[in-house]
Amino acid sequence: MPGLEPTLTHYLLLAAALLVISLVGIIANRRNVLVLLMAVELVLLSANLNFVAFSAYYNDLSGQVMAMFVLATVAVESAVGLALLILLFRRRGNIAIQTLDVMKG
Amino acid sequence: MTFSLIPLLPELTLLAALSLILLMVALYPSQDGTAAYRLTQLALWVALLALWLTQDIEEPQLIMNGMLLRSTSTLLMQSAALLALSLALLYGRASLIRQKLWQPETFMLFLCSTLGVLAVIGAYHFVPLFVGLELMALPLYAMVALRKDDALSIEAGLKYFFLGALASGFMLYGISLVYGATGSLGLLAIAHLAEGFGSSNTLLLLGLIFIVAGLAFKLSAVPFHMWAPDVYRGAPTLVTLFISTVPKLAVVVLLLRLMSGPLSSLLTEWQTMLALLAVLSMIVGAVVAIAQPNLKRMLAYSTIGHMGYLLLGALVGNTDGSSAAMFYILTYALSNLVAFGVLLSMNETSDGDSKNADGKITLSRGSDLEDFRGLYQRSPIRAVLMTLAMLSLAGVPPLLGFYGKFAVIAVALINGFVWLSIIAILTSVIAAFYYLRVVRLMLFSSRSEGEGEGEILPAIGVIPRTVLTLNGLALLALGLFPSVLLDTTAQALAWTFGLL
Amino acid sequence: MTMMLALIPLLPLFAALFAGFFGRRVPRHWSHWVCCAAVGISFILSAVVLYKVVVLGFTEINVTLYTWLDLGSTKLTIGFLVDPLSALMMVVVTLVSFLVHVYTIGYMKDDPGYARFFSYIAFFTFSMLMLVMSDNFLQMFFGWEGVGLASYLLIGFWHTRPSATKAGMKAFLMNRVGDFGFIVGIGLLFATLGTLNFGEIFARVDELQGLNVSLWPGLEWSLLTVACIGLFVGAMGKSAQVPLHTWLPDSMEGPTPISALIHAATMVTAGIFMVARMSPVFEGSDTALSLMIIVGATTAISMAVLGLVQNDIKRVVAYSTLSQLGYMTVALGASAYSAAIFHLMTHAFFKALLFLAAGSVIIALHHEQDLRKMGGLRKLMPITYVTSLIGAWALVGLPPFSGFFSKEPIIEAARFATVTGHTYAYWALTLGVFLTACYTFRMIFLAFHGAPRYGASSHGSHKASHKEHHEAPKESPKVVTIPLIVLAVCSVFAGILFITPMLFGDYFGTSIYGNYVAHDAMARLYANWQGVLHYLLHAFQTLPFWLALAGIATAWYFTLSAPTAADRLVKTLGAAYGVLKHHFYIDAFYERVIVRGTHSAASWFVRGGERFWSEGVLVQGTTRLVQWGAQSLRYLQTGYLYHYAFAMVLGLLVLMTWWGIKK
Amino acid sequence: MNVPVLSLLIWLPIIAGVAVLAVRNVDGGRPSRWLANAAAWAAFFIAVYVLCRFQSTSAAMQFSERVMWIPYFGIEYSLGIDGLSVLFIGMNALITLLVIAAQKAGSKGSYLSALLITSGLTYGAFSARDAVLFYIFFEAMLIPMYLVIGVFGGAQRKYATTKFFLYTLFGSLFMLLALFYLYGVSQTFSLQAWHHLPLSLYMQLILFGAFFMAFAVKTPMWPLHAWAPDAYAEAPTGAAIMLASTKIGAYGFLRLLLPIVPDAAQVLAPWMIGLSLLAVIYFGFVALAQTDLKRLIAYSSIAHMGLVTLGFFLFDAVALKGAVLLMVSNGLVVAALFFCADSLEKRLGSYRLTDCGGIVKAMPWLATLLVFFAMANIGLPGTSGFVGEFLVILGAVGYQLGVGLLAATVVVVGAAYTLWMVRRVVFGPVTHSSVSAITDLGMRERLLLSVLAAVMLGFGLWPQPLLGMADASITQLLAHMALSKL
Repeated sequence: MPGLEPTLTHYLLLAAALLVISLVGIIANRRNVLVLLMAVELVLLSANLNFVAFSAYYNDLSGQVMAMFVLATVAVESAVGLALLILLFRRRGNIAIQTLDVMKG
Repeated sequence: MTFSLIPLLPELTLLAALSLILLMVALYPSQDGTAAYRLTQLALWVALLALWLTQDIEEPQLIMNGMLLRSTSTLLMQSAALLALSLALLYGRASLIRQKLWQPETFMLFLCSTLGVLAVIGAYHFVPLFVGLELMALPLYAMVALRKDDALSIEAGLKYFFLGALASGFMLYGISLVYGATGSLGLLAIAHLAEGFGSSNTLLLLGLIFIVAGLAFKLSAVPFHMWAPDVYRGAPTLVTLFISTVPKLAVVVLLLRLMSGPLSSLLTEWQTMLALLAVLSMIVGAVVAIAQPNLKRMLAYSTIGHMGYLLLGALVGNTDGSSAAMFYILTYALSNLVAFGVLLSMNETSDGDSKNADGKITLSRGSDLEDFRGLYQRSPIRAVLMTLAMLSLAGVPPLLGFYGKFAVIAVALINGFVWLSIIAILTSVIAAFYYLRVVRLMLFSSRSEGEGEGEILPAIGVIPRTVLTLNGLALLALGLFPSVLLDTTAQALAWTFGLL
Repeated sequence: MTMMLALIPLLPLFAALFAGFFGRRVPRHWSHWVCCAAVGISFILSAVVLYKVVVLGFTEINVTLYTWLDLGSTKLTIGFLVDPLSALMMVVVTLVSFLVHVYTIGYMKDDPGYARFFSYIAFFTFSMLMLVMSDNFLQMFFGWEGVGLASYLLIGFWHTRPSATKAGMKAFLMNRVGDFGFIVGIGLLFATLGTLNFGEIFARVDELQGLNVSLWPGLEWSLLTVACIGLFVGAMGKSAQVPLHTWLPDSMEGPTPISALIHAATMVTAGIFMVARMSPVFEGSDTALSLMIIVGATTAISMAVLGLVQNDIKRVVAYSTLSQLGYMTVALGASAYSAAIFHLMTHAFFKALLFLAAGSVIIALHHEQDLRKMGGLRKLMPITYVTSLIGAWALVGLPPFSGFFSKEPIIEAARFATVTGHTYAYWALTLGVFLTACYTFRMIFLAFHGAPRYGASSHGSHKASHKEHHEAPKESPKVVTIPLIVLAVCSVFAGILFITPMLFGDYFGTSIYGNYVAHDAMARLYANWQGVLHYLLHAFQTLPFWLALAGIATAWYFTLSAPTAADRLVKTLGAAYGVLKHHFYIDAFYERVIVRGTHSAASWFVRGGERFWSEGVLVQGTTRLVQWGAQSLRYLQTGYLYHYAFAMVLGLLVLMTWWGIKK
Repeated sequence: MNVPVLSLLIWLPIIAGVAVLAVRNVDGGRPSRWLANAAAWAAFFIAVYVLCRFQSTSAAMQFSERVMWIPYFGIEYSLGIDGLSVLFIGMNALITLLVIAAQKAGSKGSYLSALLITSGLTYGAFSARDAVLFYIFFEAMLIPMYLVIGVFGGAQRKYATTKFFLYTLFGSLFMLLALFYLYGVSQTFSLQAWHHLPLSLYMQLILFGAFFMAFAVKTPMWPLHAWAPDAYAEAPTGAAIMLASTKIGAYGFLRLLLPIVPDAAQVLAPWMIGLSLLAVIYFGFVALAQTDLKRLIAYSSIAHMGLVTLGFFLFDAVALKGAVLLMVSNGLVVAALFFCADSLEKRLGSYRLTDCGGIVKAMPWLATLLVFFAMANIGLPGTSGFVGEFLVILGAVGYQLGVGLLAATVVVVGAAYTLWMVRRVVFGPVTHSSVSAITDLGMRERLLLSVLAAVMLGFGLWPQPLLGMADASITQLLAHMALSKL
C-alpha cells in the first residue's frame, strides 16, 4: 500500500515520540530507579533510530556505524547504571528515588 | 589508506597504562594502589612528553582519516588536561588513602576518563566525539560513587548517572538531527554543507538546540546544572576536583569547535542560547553559593558561575572570544586546583558511613565552611593558599583569575554585549562575597574549641606541599606576568582557527 | 622699613613661641619679661611708624613679604599696608596689649598656667597686628582667625570649668557664623575682581557698580550689596552685633586681662576696623550702610538696656562694650568712618581701663564678681576708684573726657546720615546715652560707694571667700595700678587732643574713603565744626549731655538714695524684667532652637541617612535581597532526581521556544 | 640616567613587604621591623629625590618608563608622573614613613608588611599611565587592606572589611567596563591616548557613570560612602591612615574621569556639585552626632572630600587648585587626627568620646597637638587646611553665589563638630577613671605628630612650593577640560 509506506518523516516522528515517552518516564517516575534506567536508555535508542533512518535516507553508511557505536555505549551505560543500582540497594535496602534527597539546596 | 599511529602516542600511552593496571589487578588482586598510582603518574608524563614530541605545532592537521585533529590548541588543552590530572592525583593521594580508595581500580577509572577527554579534545568527527564523550563520562559515574559504603557518594553517583545519561541522550539526539540535516558526521564536511543552509534549516537548528543542551549539562550551565552541587558534594573530593577541571577543558574545546566550525552558520542562535545560559549561570552561581554551608557545594556553584563567564567569552564567536574562553578555563582550572588541593589536604569524615537508610544521615565533616574557621592559626600554609585561590577565583587583581574575567568581559563588551557584561560584573561582586567569606573565616576568625584538629588537619607530604605552594604562587606569578599564559592561548588559537 | 614692620608682629610671635614651648621649663618671670619686652618693643616700633606716617608723611607704606600662593591669574601675597588707619590701630593695639601684659603679671601671678597665658596673649597680639597691618583679605583673614583662636583659647583658659570651655566654643562658633559671611563676601569680590589685594580692589571698585549676582539663576541681587552684607556679617560676628552678640557676655568666663584686651579694646573692634578699611567698597551700597546703621543702633540700645540688669561687674562692662560697638557700627553706617575709628580708639582706652579696674576689684575681693557683694571700696582702693571713675565718665561721654569727643560726633552723624534708618539710629543712640550713664554709674555706685556688703553676705554661700573674707580688700600692686593710671590718662586726653586731626583734619587721608556727596554726614559735621572749645561748650546745650546727667542721677537714686526702689521697680516691671533678665531670650532661642535643632538634625541624619538609608537600605537591603534570592533558588534545588531532570527538559523546551519565537 | 626610579619606588616597598612577611617570626620580630623601617626610609628618600628632580615648570610626564607588558591587549607597563601625581607621591612617602615609624616594638610583621605593600601599590596607582596598570594597582590595594583590617581591626572588623571590599570592587568593576569600551574604540589602554579620544556625548555620559562609580566609592562620595566610616573606624590606625590619606579615589577623578570625559563632566557638573554640597553638609551634620572619635574623624574626612569634589566640578582654576591642595592637606590632617586617636586609645582603651575628656591636665602635649590638628581640620588660616578650603570656597562663590553659600557652611559646621570633639576630649571634666593616671605622649609619638604639625604649618604659611609643583599640570588639565571631545 503506497499510502502506508513509511517515509523518513514517520521514522523521525517515531523517534521523537520515543524521546518524549522517555522524558515523561524520567520526570513522572518517582518510585523506581530501574524504570528510570530504562527510560534513559530509550533516549539513546530514539536517537539511534534517527541515525538509522537518516542513514537509509542518505544512503550513507556512517549513520549506521554510529548506531553500532551507540549500541555499544548503551550497553556499557546499562552496566554502570545497574552497578550503581546494586550499590544503592545494598546500602539502603530499596531503590526508591524519593529517598535520594539527602543532598539538596 | 594507511595511517601512522605515531600521532596517537599520547592516547596509546594512557591506554597501555590502563591495560597494564588491569593486568596487575588480575595477577595480584590484593595489592594496594601504590603501583597503580606510580604507573598512572608515569603514563601521564610520558603522554605529555609524547604529546609535545609528536606534534608539528606549526600546521594543524587532520589525522586518522579526518577523525582527529592535531593542532596547537588541542596540544595546549590536552597538555592542560594531563597536567591537571597529574597535579590532582598528587594532591589527592593522601586523601585517597584516608578514604580507603587506594586501589588500582581508582586509577583505571581516572585514566579511562582522561583518555575520553583526550579523544574529545582531538575529535573532528561525531563518532570519535561521541565515543570520547561517553568514555569520559561513564567512568565518572563510577568514580563519583567510588565510596561504596557512603550514602552520599552513592546518591551523587546515581544522580549524576541518570542526568548524565539523559544529557548524553540529548547530545546524541542532536547529533542525529545534524546528521539528518547534512548527511555527514565529519565536522569538516558538515561545515562545508551547513554553510549553505543559513539558519533556515529546521533540523539543523533543532540539532543545535539538543547539542547545546548536552554541552550545557557537561559545563553545568543553568538550568542544566542541578547535578553539580550534589555531585560535587557527594563525590570523593579528588573526583570532585577532577570533574570540575579536566572534563570541562574538553567540553570547552568541543563547544568552541562546534561553534566556530561546523555550526558557525547559526552564530546568532548560538549567541542567543549561550547568552541565556550565561546569564542564568552567572546569577544562580553567584547568588545560591552565598547560602551554602559546605565548601564543596559552594565550589559547585562557583563552577556554575564561572561557566557563565566562560560562555560570555565563548558566545562572542570570534577568535578573540574563543581565546578568551579558553584562557578563562585555564585560569579557572589553575585556581580550582589550588582550592581543591587545600581541601584535599584536610581529612574528611562522613558520619553517614555508619547509619543505615532509615536513620537520619548527617553530612560529613572536613569540607564544611565551619571547618575552615581560624584555619590560619592552625595551618597557615593551607589558609594562605586557600586565600590565594579564593581571591583568584573571585577575580581580584593581581591574581590570575582577574585576567580571565578581564579577557572574557573585555571581549564581550567590545563586541557589544553590554548588558551581559554588566550582569557579569554585578554577579562577580556577589560572588566575591562568598569567596571572601572563606577568607574571613580562615584569617579573621578564631576557633574556640581545639578538639579534633589533628583529625581534620593531617600533615601534608613534602612533595604535594611544595607543588601545591608552587601552584598557589603561580596564581600570583601569572598574575604579574599574565602574558605567559595569555599569549600561549591566543597564539594556539590564532594558528588553528577555522580548524579549531 | 620692611624689617621694622615685620618685627612689629613677629616679636610678639616669638615671645609667644618662647613662652609656649619653654615657659614651663624656665622660671616664671622669664615668660613675662620676654612677652612684655617683645610687646613693648612692638609698641615703640609702632609709635615710630605712626610718627613716620603722621609727621614725616609716609602716607602709605605698602610692602610685600612673600608670595603665599601664585594662582596664575593673581598672586596672593603676604605683606603690610601701613597708612594712617593701620598705624593708629597698631599703636592702640600694642599700647593696650603692653599695658595688659604688665597688668597680667599682677593679675595672674598665682595661676598655674602663667606661661601659657602669656603665650596666648602674645600670640593674640601677633594675630591682631597681622590683621590690622594686612594689605589683602587673605592676610586679614589669617589675623581675623588668629585672634579668634586666641580668644577661644583664652576664654577657655580655665578649662576645668565646663562653662568656660562652653563659652570658648560658643565664641568660636558664633565667629565662624560671621566668617561664613565674611568668606562669601571675600569670595564675591575675588570672583569679580580676581584679586584679594586691598589696593587693587579699591582701584577697581567702580567696576562693581551695577553688577548683579544671582543666588541661583533668576534671583538677582546687586553684587556690591551682597558682598558688603557678607563682609558686614563677618564684622557682626567679630564685633558682636545683634544677633551674633551672645558670645561676648559669655566670654567673660575668661580671665579679666583678656576681657580688657580682646573683648573690649582690640579684637571685638576688628570688625569695625575691617569695615572702615573697606570703606571704598561699602560706600557703594546704600543697602549695606542702612543695614549697618540699623543693626548698630539696635545693638547699642538693646545691649545698654541689658546692661542695667546685670549684677556681675564684668558683665556690666561687657554689655557696655556691646552697646559701644553698636555706636561704632552706627557710625560706619552713617559713613562716618573716621568717627567710628576715633570712638574705637577712645573706647579701647576707657573700656580697657574699666575692665582692668574691674579686675583689680575682683582680685581685691578674691574673685568675687557680684556687684551686690561689693560696695564701699572707694576708700580702700583709691587708685582703682579714681581711674574707674574717669573711665565711667569717659564712657558716659561727659565733657571733656575722650568719650564725649568720640560719641557726640557719632550721634550727630546718625542724625545727619541719609540712609534708611538713620532717624531710628539717632534716637536709639540718644536714649542710649541715658542708659549708658545709668548702668555705668550703677556699677560705680554699687562697687565703690555705700556700705561694704562683701563681708556680710558671704557666709558659706560663696566657695572661695570663706577663709579670706576676714582680710579687708586692699589696693592692688603697682603692676596693676600703673596700667590703670596710664589708661586713665589716655581716657582723659585722647579725645580732646585727637579730635581735630582725626575727625576734622586730614589725618586719615586716603586711607578712609567716604562718598561725601551721597553720604554727607561727615561733611555736615564738618560744617558745624568750630573748634574743640566751642564743641565743649556747645555740649551743655545738647540733649545727650543732659540725658547723661539724668542717667547718673537715676543710678544714684536707685542704688544709693533709695536702694529699695530698685526692687519695687522690678516688681512693677514684672514680666518685662524677666525678658531683660533672660537677655531677650536670645540665648535661650539659640540654645533651644539652633543648638538643639542642629543636634536633632544631626541625629536625624544619622538615623535616617546613615542607619536607615545608607546602612539599612543600600547595604542591608542589597544583602537581604541577595540572600532572599539565594534562599528562593535553593528551594528549587529540591534534591529530587526527577526535579533535576525536569529542569533539564524545561531548559531544553525554553531553548526551543526561544528559537520558535524568533522563527 | 636610566634608573627606573618609579619602578624602584613601587617595587621596593612591595618586595620589602614580602621580605618582612618572610622574616616576621625571626628573632622576636626585630629584623622585620628594622627592615620595614629601612624600606620606608628608602622609599621616602627616593620620593624626596623624585620631588627634587621634578621639573615643576613642565606639565609633561616625567620619569617615564615604558615596557610592553601584555601585548595581547596592548597593555603597557607604563609609568610616569606629572604635577598631579607628584604631590601624592610625596604625601604617600611621608605618610608611609610615619605610619611605619609609629609602630612600636611588638607590632606584627605581617601588619608592617601589608602597610608596605599597600604603600608600594599606592605609588603604582599614582604613577601608572596605562589604564589597566592603574586599575590593577587601584584594585590590588584592596587585598592587603582587606587582610590587615580583617586581622588587626576592631570588633566589627569582619562586617566592615566585607563591606569595604565589596563596595570598592563594585565601583571599580564599572570602571573596568569603561576601560574596555575605550579600548574597543581606541585599541589602546594608554591614558594619554584616551585624553585625546573623541567621544560622543552619549557615550561620555555612560563612561562618566562608570568612572564615577569607581571613584565615588573610593573617594568616598554620597551615596556610595557606607563602607568608609566602618572601615576607617575598625581599621588599625596605620591602615586607617593609609586608607584615608592616600586620596586615590579623588586622584582618579583628576587622572581619568575629567580628562577623558570632559563634556559629560560639564553636562553633569550641576549634579556633581549638588552631590558634593550634600556631602559637605550632610556629613558635617553626621559627624556632629558621632560618639566615637575615629568615626568622627572619618566623617570629617568624607565631608572635606565633598569640598574636594566640589572643586573638581566647578571647572575653575582657583577651585581646582584648591581641591588638589585640600586633598593633600586633608590627607595630612586625617593622618594626624588618627594618630592622636590612637595615642588616646592606647592609654584609655576606647575611642568613645564619653571615655575621653579632660586629658589636657595629664597629657599637655597631646592636648596641644590635638588642638592644633583640630584647627587645621577647621581650616584655620596658617594651617594647611585653610588653603584648599579657602580656594574652593572662593571658586564656588564665583561659580554661583548659592553654591558658594552652601559650600561656605563648612566654615561653621566643620568648626562645630571639631570643636565639639576638642571640648569633649581635651577640655572638660575628667570622665574616665584612668585619665589621671595616664602618661603623656612618648618621644616617638611626640616627634611623629610634631613632624606632621610642622608640615601642616609650613604648608599653611607657604603653600606656593606645593602648588608650584602641580600648577603646570593643573593648568594643562583645565585647558584640556575646556576643549570639547565631541
